[in-house]
Amino acid sequence: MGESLYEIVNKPIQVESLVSKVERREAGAITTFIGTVREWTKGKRTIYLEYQAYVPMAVKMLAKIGDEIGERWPDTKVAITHRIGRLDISDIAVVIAVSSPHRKAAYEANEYAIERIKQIVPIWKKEHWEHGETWIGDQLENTPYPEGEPNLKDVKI
Amino acid sequence: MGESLYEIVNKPIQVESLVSKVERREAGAITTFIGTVREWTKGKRTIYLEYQAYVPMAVKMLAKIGDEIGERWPDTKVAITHRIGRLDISDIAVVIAVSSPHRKAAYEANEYAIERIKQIVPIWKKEHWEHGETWIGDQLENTPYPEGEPNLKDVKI
Amino acid sequence: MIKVLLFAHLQEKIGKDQLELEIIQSTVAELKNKLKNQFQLYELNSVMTAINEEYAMDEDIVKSGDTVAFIPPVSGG
Amino acid sequence: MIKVLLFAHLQEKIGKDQLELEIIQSTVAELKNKLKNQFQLYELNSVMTAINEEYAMDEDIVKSGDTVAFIPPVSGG
Repeated sequence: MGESLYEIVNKPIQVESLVSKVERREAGAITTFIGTVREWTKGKRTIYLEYQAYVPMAVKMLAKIGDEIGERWPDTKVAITHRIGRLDISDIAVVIAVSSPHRKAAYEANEYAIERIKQIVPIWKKEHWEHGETWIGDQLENTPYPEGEPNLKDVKI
Repeated sequence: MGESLYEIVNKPIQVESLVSKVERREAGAITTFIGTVREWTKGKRTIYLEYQAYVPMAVKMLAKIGDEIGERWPDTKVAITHRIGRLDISDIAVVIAVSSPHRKAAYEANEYAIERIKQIVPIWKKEHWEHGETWIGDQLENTPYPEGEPNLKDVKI
Repeated sequence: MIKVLLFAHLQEKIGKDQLELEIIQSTVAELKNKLKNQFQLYELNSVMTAINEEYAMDEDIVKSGDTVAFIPPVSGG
Repeated sequence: MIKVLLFAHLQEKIGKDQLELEIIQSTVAELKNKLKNQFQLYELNSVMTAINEEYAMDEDIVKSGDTVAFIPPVSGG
């Protein structure tokens, strides 16, 4: 009761707490996705990351993703928590948990959630490399907008 | 060190412990599948379940699934624990954790693991319904062998 | 001597989780037939067999000292 | 007055995480142009815009009391 399914936090995320948010007596399958800070990306070494969010809008967009999932996979329940602030190697940045009576929907909805997070949730990652730092998304490190422009069809569903 | 990636246990399974078995500095994605005891199956109510296993062979088959995954998705690491004995509604029966540098493989390998568990790992489930009990697999409750016969091609890869 | 392991409904029907058979050598098929006749265990028609924890075929040979397990359709997960 | 929120490299370039502009009404495009000129903030060509926490288009109208956020390519997850 009262616990929120969609959260932006600045403390470590407990996987079990996300799992318990989606547990239901009618659900036989729960999938989780755990995004962690990777040390090596294409031969470059990360020392630590900083995540920044437009918090109220990010929470709203996470809830929107949950709504989209509810329409596509009606029997699922979703919880998503994203951490912001400084994260070290192997720290958990995001956890997505999906429960469903059957496993296929739990996998599909979970993968859909992470794809959508990378499209519409206003969260930014700053990589602190061995030599220098970069806000990911504005550099060649990443090309979230393949056409070079933000894509309104992704956000206006 | 010394911790086993493939286990059959008769006590509650901790999701976090499976996650920590597969965590690696080069892995940015971890997926878990958590199979829980569902109360309702096609309108019939389950009171509790009993799982039985041919333990040494089940562990061997879990390891075989891990080997198959290592061949198909070379950069992944897998851990699987299945619980046996009496399980109540919402108890966790199985946890599969897969880590990978990239998320696609983590989802695919995880789903592959649960499909293979249902084909080759010698574990049996007895449903205790409101009225009566059944070993699943020998009744119409389930048809694991669609052709009415065990399928040797599934086990002899 | 061959050790035979029984699980799930097979175990309940026989009332034991293992049998010991004084057999020197046999095929899996012959062994199944013997048990089908002895215990009316017709369920053996639709189970797989493992010899020493590896899946085996009806033509495979079981020898004294081996452990044979009959594997009903599995339902883990 | 319109409140403008800045994130990531936009915030670092301007040295502030928000601005307050004495504007009664404007389109998103006009607002972007104004800021591009005032701060040499050419990065605004490749960011999305949100008005009151909802994504908006260049033609959409911003009015006094609204909060506008410029959303650089996101990189969460």
